[in-house]
Amino acid sequence: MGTLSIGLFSALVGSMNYDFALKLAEAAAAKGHKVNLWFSSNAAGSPLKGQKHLKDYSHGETPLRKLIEKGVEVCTCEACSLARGVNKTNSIEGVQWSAMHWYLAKIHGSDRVLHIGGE
Amino acid sequence: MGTLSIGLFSALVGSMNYDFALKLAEAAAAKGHKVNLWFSSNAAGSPLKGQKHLKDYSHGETPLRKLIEKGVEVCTCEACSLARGVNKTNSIEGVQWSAMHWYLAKIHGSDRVLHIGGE
Amino acid sequence: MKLGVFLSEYRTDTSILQRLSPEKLGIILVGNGVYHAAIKEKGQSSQILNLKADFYALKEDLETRGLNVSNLDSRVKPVTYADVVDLIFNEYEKLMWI
Amino acid sequence: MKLGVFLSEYRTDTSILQRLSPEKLGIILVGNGVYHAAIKEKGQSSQILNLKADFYALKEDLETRGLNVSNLDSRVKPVTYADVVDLIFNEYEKLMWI
Amino acid sequence: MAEVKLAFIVSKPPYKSEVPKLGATHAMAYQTVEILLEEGDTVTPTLCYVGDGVLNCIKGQKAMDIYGITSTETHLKNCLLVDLDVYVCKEDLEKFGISENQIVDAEDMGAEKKIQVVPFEMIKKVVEGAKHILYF
Amino acid sequence: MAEVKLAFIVSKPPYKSEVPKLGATHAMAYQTVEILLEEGDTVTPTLCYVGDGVLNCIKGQKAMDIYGITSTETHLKNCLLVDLDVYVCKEDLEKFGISENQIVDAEDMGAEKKIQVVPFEMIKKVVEGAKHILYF
Repeated sequence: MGTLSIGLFSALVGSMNYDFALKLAEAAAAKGHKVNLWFSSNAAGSPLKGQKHLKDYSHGETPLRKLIEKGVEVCTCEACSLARGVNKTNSIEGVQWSAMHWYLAKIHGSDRVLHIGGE
Repeated sequence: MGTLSIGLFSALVGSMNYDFALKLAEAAAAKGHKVNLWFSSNAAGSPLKGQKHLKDYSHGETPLRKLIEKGVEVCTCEACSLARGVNKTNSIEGVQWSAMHWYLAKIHGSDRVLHIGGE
Repeated sequence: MKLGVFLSEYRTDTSILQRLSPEKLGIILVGNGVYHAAIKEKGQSSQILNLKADFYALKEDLETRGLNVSNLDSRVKPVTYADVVDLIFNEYEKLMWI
Repeated sequence: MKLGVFLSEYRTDTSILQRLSPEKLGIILVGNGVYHAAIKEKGQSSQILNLKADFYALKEDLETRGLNVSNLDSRVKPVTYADVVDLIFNEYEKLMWI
Repeated sequence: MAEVKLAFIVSKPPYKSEVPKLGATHAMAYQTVEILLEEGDTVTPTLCYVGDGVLNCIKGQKAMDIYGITSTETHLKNCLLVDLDVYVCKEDLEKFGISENQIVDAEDMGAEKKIQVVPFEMIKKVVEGAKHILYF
Repeated sequence: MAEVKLAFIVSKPPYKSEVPKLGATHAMAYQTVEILLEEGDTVTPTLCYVGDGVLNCIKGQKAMDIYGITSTETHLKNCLLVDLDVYVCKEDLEKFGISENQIVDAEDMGAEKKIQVVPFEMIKKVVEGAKHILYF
């Protein structure tokens, strides 16, 4: 089994890159791979908790919590989140907070890296 | 003097469409025009309060509060905001909450409409 | 129809402008749209400038990118945010952001 | 170099792929990238399909758009998310999302 | 008492951006706008699909089954149900080889209204006749 | 003990997307990554500007004066100050008619390192020699 690090830079709603990344993480974890997920750029707005699940919009909170339960490590870029008004107190529990070096360190230990650019 | 309605669909940070819209609203208001500002799509994540002003990122909260003080009407698409975890309790005071018909009603009374699409 | 168009991208499909062919067309280059006014490729100016239109480029967005008025194609007039407000209210009836 | 490329846009600059010309190239069409596999323009298939590469299209993203496997160009193989995981780990060493 | 006509022009393909979906949902809001307007005032949007935007109109979209998200098809059906005029550009459909029977309809929901396949010239008239343009 | 080489490829022009800026700031983070790695492990990014991405490298950017935002130029200078290898594609610069003296440098901050103008062939070698690619 291998390790996959996904860097996600797209917003929760819009391009559906976010939906893609979560589904890919789920599929990789289901096959026994270790998955790391890094949020930067507009994805760093997505750890905000209390997202209302409306069918017209992509939804992140529920699948993200499930991925974390399954052992996927999720970390957000602290500065990117703070600039958007998301902080440790209003964010989804279990999401890690760190600087960009977290992503580089995870990449160091990864067999594969899928860096998904944003808007 | 006229009325300008701006529809803004871009995220707070990223394309700088947000910075553009706020500066244009400021310039129009300074000339005595009435300005309405509608947030939908990723702009609907931007009324979240407590944005940390870091120099590396576009900042919305301070200029938005100033525009509201100057009489610019700002309204966010309720469903679009709720889906992103932004609600009436964690959002910037003075931002109105309504459905998409708010924008159409403002357009009805406008001399000019600049509809700025998003990502 | 007097149409004022905001072009904020460098690479984007602008064919709708030819298709609409308004009697009066103004193109206001903002954001990365300013590259159309100030950058050549293989010595050629942007095709956009061949449209029958009045061209404006937002000075603030030129300077943000390390460009300035001296780089401007002669067909393009530099404007400020305040000028853009006047263009909106005085020169064009309808606006489009593409 | 064994390079797996995710193409998620229908209109985007893909010239980097020709410039890198890896020994082994796989193009995994996801998001709006699937239109390259299932839509023709003026009867012509997407130029992307002329690259020397193995092509895959994410079935889930085809179906989301009202397309399905019967629309696929014969050069393109439908894949699921689970298949994509295997492509990532077994077929390619480096990945790029363009 | 005034009617304001609006041209909603959708030029982007679906799902890779939220914008084309929001073209439909914002147009639909014309239905409830009267609560915010003076007696007799109305807003009349015409929703037009051009360029790559015509790809929004392909029927059979499985976005709900696969991603749990309301499909653009469903939004379009809702537009027809509230009696919006929805136009799709004939020339652009032909360019993509999309036939009329591949286009979304809302017959199953009992709508009489259909998406109308029209030449671009007609969409140009909509733009010319509108007070404002919303380009998605 | 292992060095992992990374190819950071920036292909988008500045400011219309946050992505090109984040290419520089993520590359810069190599400087502090050792606190999270085992003794002797290192990450070595090479930051390469290609295509429209070369427009990031034009000097004299007034983003701070005008928009109150750190310019991409400043981020690039910081990359040079922390001794990152920064390459810009010669062919693409030439296509845009951008000369070497229009390119960002960090001489005023005392950096010896310069952005290196290199043929695409060199950037291809960076990609081939890297374990992973990050395309911005």
